[in-house]
Amino acid sequence: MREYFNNIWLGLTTVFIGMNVTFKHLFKPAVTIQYPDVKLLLPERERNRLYVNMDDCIGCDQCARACPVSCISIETVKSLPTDDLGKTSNGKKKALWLTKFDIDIAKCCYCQLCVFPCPTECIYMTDVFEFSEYKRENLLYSFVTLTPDEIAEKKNNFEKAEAEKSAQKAAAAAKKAEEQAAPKENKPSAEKPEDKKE
Amino acid sequence: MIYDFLLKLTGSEIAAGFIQSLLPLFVFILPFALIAVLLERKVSAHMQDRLGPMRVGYHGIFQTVADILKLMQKEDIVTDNSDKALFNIAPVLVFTGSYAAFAAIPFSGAFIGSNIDLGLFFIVAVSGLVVAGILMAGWASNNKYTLLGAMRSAAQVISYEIPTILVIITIVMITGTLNLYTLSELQTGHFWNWMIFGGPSTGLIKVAFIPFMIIGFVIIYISTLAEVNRTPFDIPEAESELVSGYHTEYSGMKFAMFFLAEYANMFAVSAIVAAVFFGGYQSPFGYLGNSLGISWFIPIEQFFWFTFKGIFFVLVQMWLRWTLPRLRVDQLMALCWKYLIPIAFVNLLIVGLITVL
Amino acid sequence: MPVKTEEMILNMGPQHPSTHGVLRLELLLEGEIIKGVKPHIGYLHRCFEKHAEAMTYPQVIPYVDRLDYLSSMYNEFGYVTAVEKLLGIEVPQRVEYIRVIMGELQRIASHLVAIGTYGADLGAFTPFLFAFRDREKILSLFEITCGARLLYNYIWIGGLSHDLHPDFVRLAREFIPYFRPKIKEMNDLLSYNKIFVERTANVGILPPETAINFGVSGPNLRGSGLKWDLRRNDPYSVYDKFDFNIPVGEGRMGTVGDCWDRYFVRILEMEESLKIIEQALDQLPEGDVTSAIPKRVKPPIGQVYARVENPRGELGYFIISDGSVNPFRVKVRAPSFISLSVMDELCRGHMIADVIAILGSIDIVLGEIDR
Amino acid sequence: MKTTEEIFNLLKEKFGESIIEFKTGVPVEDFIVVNPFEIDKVCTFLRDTDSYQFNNLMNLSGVDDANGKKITGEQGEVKLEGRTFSLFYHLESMSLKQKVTLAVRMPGENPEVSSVSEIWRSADWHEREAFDMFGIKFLNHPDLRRILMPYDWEAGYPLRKDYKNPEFYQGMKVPY
Repeated sequence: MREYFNNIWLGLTTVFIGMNVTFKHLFKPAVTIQYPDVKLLLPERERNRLYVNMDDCIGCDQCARACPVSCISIETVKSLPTDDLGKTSNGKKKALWLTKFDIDIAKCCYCQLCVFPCPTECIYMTDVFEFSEYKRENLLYSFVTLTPDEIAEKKNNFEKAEAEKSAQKAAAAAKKAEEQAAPKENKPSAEKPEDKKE
Repeated sequence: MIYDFLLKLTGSEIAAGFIQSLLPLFVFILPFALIAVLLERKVSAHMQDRLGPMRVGYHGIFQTVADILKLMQKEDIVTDNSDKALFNIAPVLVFTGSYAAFAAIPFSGAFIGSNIDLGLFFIVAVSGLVVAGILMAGWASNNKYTLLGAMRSAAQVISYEIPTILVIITIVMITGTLNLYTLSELQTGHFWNWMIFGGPSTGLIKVAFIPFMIIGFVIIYISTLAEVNRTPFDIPEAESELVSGYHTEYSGMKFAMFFLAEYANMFAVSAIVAAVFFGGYQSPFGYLGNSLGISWFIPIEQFFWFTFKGIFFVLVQMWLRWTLPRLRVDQLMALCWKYLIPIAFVNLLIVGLITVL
Repeated sequence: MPVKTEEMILNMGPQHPSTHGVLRLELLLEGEIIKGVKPHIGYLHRCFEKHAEAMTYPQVIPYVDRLDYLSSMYNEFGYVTAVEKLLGIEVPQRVEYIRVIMGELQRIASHLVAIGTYGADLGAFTPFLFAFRDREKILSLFEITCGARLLYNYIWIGGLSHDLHPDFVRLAREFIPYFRPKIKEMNDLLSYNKIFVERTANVGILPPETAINFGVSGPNLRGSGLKWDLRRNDPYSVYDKFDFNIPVGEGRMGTVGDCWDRYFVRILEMEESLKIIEQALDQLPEGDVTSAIPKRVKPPIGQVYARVENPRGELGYFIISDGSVNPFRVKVRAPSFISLSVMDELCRGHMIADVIAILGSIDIVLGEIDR
Repeated sequence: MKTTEEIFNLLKEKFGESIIEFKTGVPVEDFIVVNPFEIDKVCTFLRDTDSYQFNNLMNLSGVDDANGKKITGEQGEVKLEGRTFSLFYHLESMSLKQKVTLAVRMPGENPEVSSVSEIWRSADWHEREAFDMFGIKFLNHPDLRRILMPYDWEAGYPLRKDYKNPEFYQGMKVPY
């Protein structure tokens, strides 16, 4: 019998306690925002769409190798010794023509693993997060600055040079070309300090 | 009064009756449903620290209109193996049940659909149609979830009618009438004449009534809440268990019918509670029309007070819904049979004794 | 004439509002009474273990995030604990402290989801949104630290991807007094509510012996009244430096080991996590968080089983290395996977509505079960 | 607290030939190799004896050892001869706070092992997973079905190192 009345008592009081809580919240300001009109200020480390600054890219392929989902694909063509590709912003000499730098952003998992190994800090994550598309193909971003004609030309040049090289078999020329062409691949990134244990 | 006016206007009893019977639908139920749906969303949103619909119109006031337009455009899906005839009748029946209840509800002294002597009885009885509709919907959809929902609903609505009726009997015992108009007129004057404060009786008896009237009010509020399948008694729909119960397979306008019926029902039961315990359309402080000497203003005031009370109880229903979890089906039955009915019965007995004294 | 009854099979899921993902439960019913439950899983199978064999050790971390997407930080924590054990490297103290802070914040966030969705499962929608409101605060803390809200890739082998944001300590300290009253509010609104208690007390009782035999761990095991917490019983990282209680189920509202106990252990654990965060913020040492990150993760041939106390229980990683840069085998001992296997035992004799209550109380994440 | 070596010696005394080997020196973990058909007896003993009380099976994982010799058959099909599968059992005693790792080795052609799901119910799903992923048959398992893969997956056991994705599954192209 006591339990019976206790049940009624608890049933009523706890309901009223709960109603009190919700009633108080009726007059509290909302915590939500009106999204497309109001936007949150994103923190500086925000990790959203990838962007590649092609002026600085040396085509070292390290980001593509770090990517766990293989969404970056890079193709390069060696430049001729006569070509001048300029320098990156941190003073590295570019030696490769980038004929393909595609990021399939639909595959990207925003893990940021590609950002850290980059020797010139040219690939980074921006705070752009509204880039939905109706077609999946539109999410395949191509960052190459060369036009298709130029790419064909560079490829052609390289093949010609190769052909010349093999024709001449000039050891000295080949050596020189190689020296310039060798990408500075294995240079450790600035972000990742040397491991002391190794 | 409105009927007389319409009769004069049209000169035909049939036309007048027809127009009058449509009045609550167009003047009341549809606008009310529009407002109540929005209100529900807004109330819930603000309770949860959100804003709710904000896009359509100022603070989303036209959201429901947009929703209805959307529902109308929707494809009417009838599943292959359903019982087509029943499937199509069910939403109509459910809506009819809740619409019919409005016939006997006194919106104001001048406007009562049908001033029948068995008003209260009629409302309780005609609500039973809803059960038939729900059972039909659940069966015809040919889906295990809908069937379970329908079975639960039938069991629930039928069980909870008993405490409702017991409380109504308590009131009838004091007032001696089932006519809602007379009942409302009995509670005229100021708010201390309302049934919850002992009604028109006087002296010590009036004081003695008050606690039992409050108990009666709580019981009838809980059981009518259960009758309209609102949280915490929404187990027939039980979104998280039965997907959405008996109307899982409905879409488009048929779904809208169920939805409309739910909101119409919410108001209907709130109206009963208001009429029985809170003076119906009577103002708590007397009428402006009386003091100003404008007699036609009184029915309008009465309409205002009635809607105000009705909507207040609807709001409390919403408030409860967004606060409480849902009961389990056996606990629901236990609450009805072990708590509400015995207490209502004892209440009836005591009130009866007091009346005799 | 005897009434002929038939058993009914009800498919709950894979599309169902409260199966917490794509889980299919095959319920054998007699009326509304459960005669048996057969979980069918695998709808979210993403071949984590096969993928991991093709990845290098650091590349596995983003995949690990996606196992239990509600406690990514802790998944990373467990994985790096295992790999570091295999490599035999020591990480700086600051890294350990930050990992603990992140892990405990993640535990609160994860428990908030568990509690909130549990309320929603039982029909109370408001606590759900309250819980998510507070969880957002924690996710914002993560966001300023590493830029992501859900899948962090923050804890790396030997270190962390970023040091703490300069504002982090201040914001985390502000969060603690903000959050404490919210727990009380949740108790008022949900925990002690009579209807909620009725729905959860004496439902789905899991006796401790059964729990151990089934390998159930974490809050579910503690809900059964067993004081077993890997942070205390098998300490890893710097957990031995903090003072905190291990809440266990006491059967306050019904029997020990019922749904309410499992639920309430989570509420109490949030408070303990706050305590740990407070202490860790006080003791936080200075240092470089990236100094111990190996340039090339190439563990020696060997194997390791390392486990941590995930918000859902014992999260174990069994890693075999064949000496190359790719793991030879990564097996995840997912706590939800084990918890789900108890369903049949817990549900028998209860009603359909109780299946939801029980499923919510064991707090599963399908991403982890199906891997 | 007993070390794995002590447990090995004690088990060796008790079970003799069923306890095959004690592996140590592998970084981090030592383990005991047990005969696959005796594993259930050993486990029952380890669970029920007072001095062990291994009441918790933390983890059970199958491993494809990938150690066979490649032999090209007459029709050009590649067969691995002498390959083995392993199972690792990580046991823990919650009362005595000790751990031990057991392992069994099975031949690649017909990997069979006694089930321990009667001893620890947690092994039930772990074993189903090992069956699903490696095709290891557990004798006396109550309900040995696939668990993560579709029940009608016919392309083999995905975590085997020589697994190849099928072209089609139910008319759907698999490598999308």
